[in-house]
Amino acid sequence: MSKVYPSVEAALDDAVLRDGMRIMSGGFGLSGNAEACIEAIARRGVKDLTIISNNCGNQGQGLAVLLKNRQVKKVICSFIGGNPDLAEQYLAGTVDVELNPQGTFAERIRAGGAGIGGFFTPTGVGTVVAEGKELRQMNGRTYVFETPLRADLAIVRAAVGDRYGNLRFHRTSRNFSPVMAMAADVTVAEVDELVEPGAIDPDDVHLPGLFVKRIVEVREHKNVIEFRTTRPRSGGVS
Amino acid sequence: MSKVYPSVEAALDDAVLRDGMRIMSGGFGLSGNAEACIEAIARRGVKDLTIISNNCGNQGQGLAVLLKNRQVKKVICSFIGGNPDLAEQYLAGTVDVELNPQGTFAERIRAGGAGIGGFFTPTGVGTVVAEGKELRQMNGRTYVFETPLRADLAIVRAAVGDRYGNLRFHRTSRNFSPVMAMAADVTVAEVDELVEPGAIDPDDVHLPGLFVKRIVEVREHKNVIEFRTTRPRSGGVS
Amino acid sequence: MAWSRDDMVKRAAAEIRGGTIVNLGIGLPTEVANFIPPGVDVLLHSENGLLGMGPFPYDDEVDPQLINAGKQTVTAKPGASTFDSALSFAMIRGGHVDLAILGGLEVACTGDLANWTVPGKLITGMGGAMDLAAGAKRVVVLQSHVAKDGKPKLVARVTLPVTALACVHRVITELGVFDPAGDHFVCIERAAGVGDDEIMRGTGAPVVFR
Amino acid sequence: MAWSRDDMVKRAAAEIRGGTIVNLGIGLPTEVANFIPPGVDVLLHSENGLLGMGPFPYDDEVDPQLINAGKQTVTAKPGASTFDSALSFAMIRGGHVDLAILGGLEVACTGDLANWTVPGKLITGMGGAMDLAAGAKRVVVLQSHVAKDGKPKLVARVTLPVTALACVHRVITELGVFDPAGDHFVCIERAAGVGDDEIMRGTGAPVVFR
Repeated sequence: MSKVYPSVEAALDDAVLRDGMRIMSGGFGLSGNAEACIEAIARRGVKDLTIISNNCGNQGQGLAVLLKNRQVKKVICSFIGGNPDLAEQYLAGTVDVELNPQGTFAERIRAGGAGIGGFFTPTGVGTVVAEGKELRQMNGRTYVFETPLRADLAIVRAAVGDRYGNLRFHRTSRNFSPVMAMAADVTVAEVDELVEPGAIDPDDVHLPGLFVKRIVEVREHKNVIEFRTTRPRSGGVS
Repeated sequence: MSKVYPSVEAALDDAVLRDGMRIMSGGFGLSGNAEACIEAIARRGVKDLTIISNNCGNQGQGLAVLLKNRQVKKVICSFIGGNPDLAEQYLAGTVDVELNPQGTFAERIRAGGAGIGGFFTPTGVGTVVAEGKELRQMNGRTYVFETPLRADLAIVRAAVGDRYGNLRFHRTSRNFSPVMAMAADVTVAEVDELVEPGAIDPDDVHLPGLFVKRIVEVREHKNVIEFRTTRPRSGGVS
Repeated sequence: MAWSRDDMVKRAAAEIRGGTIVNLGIGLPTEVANFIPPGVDVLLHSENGLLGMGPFPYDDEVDPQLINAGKQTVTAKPGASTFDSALSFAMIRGGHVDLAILGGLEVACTGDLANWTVPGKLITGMGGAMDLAAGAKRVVVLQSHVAKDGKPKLVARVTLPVTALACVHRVITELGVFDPAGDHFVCIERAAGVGDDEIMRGTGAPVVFR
Repeated sequence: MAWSRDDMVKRAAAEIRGGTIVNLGIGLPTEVANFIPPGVDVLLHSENGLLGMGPFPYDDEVDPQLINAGKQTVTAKPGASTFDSALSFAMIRGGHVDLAILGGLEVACTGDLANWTVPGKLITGMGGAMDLAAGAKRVVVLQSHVAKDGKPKLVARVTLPVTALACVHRVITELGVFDPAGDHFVCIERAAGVGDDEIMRGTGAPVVFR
């Protein structure tokens, strides 16, 4: 069993990419993005995409490249601040935006991957998010009904992977990637390093390989930092 | 912040144990049981307990000790085969048993820990499990509504832990323990080895410490094997 | 002549495709692992939290905390992963397990399955059976064609408590291979020398032979 | 005299108890981390998947894949853990975060909070604000007492789009500390020299002084 592809172009071929598809993209802001996959989708020029991602790029980078290219018709996300491309196209009415509370967003995706038909959450009750949705009182608390989210394709970045698709993520780059990999028909992972099966101890696997269909080693990443905040090494207070 | 207790007796004190309480216990059969915690509860003799565990012990061991002691009034579980103590008390009507499909059981506990008010699952539709429960058709499939499960106390065993409560489990001993730790008011973990904070890399933590309230190092475990199956090292087919 | 248990298990093993995720139920289905052809690279899923289950351990390899859903000691193959039960059943319910081979008590030609309890007998619980039957992409049942008392186990309508509705894709018995097809079974294969009559006599629903 | 921003942040830091889990919202609340007394052992939760967040890194420690919810580079303290977003929000929604200190636009004496959007202004999205407000065990809001145009931000009823209902336990402004109490606020503390009049003038709901 090998899910290894020689390049992101090979992994994101005609069998996977098409106009009008729904694409989930892991990452929080510009951190932990599947950079090479995003670039490949930009080069291929598939359009009318629905992008499901916490942000849709930022500062003109990441998924914002697909916005610049006019490849996106809808964004399902939780936060669109710091993204002038999205703001412009949203205000112009050319891109539709569906905002979700971030936890509801993550849980809807998990539900999509876990075969759950829907769930009740307290988040969003009494807000615009709950408008038109079913409310239910349980044990003295009000909950709102939320439905699962799925996609045709998920693109995720991981630090280490093997040919079975087992993945490990580095630090806060994990974020939405595991649940997105569960919730898409096809998941393509780009990994900093491809290792032999068994190199990752079974107890150290973050995302079991059955959720990943295609894997590509991509050694170089831009790793854009949105806010580089540091403290002085000496003299100042730590 | 130290959650370390010198013994299971100290961790399972009067503030935690009481008659009539609901206790979740991790483990699959006799594997991965919080053996020392179970023994401490047996010695303390609290009674009218509701035990929430995939099995309630087996072969007279593990949680079955609490059954022998007549400390249990109800068991919420998925499988009771191989447990003569439970079979006997269930048939005699002295212990109530609520059976759940194993996946529904795990998901109900996760919901309890994750603040989810309830969820729809396809498992159990058309079966005795769905009797009296709400059914809903969504996208051409029928789902049944299931509610969250919570407990007053969870007892889990892990391989490694630190004083913040961060845990790592060994192999298939993980099973229900992480979700149970999330779903109980107080979680007590017994760990084979207590290490300094930082000894477990942040990316290697299986269960973040905020889900664990008390932790005890317990170096000795019986590690009962229910079915010791092996293959011959040489001569025979592998 | 009807198939032996080994023949049945071998035939079930032939259902397994390379590159897939397979869950083998407790009992006879567990033995299917011994007959997977060496070239077929499959990852076995054990619902207690293991993907990439290997064979039984050597005597000095036994790990009490590495077991399968039947509570037998097993091993983990290179490429294996361990996880909690919520994720394990997310895999099953979410359709990420390609094939489940399960034992059966009754299968209806509608695909309904009963395999978890018999009224009047000591109850054991459904364990993961309902999740596997309802969630696996494909369900193959491995069972005897008739009960010990001669009653058909392939039926028009299940009489025992249901495990899941319309879930079974294929049944393998000692007489042959049968696919539920709504109001009848299709016999797609049979043990050498087994006649139509013998099959029809032992089946509680119409059978179409191919 | 009204409190400075630093005074407000210090006062908010005094809300933090040792041994607890605290989430600091984006903006002013983030700065609370700098004023936690050294002896108070608290684990900071960042909803993008980090518990045990440390201070900003030294220049040569910067890791682009170790950031907080404000997308600033941070560090992980010994005892930290990383996890996915579904688990991170399970922590929040499940009541495992003891305290969230959030920014505010309006807080009603009923505890209702508005802090995620202003109609007519460029929308940014709620991010994790609704989950934190609805899920944290205790919510403290750190905000100016009145808006730039002088309109009260402590009100009888929020006029801006709601973040969560009946969720705020305490509001800290430059004038003092106020607890929502149903049909009024209770002023439990005030900046030195700030009089009842000044507070009442700037508050859009009754205030009871203690």
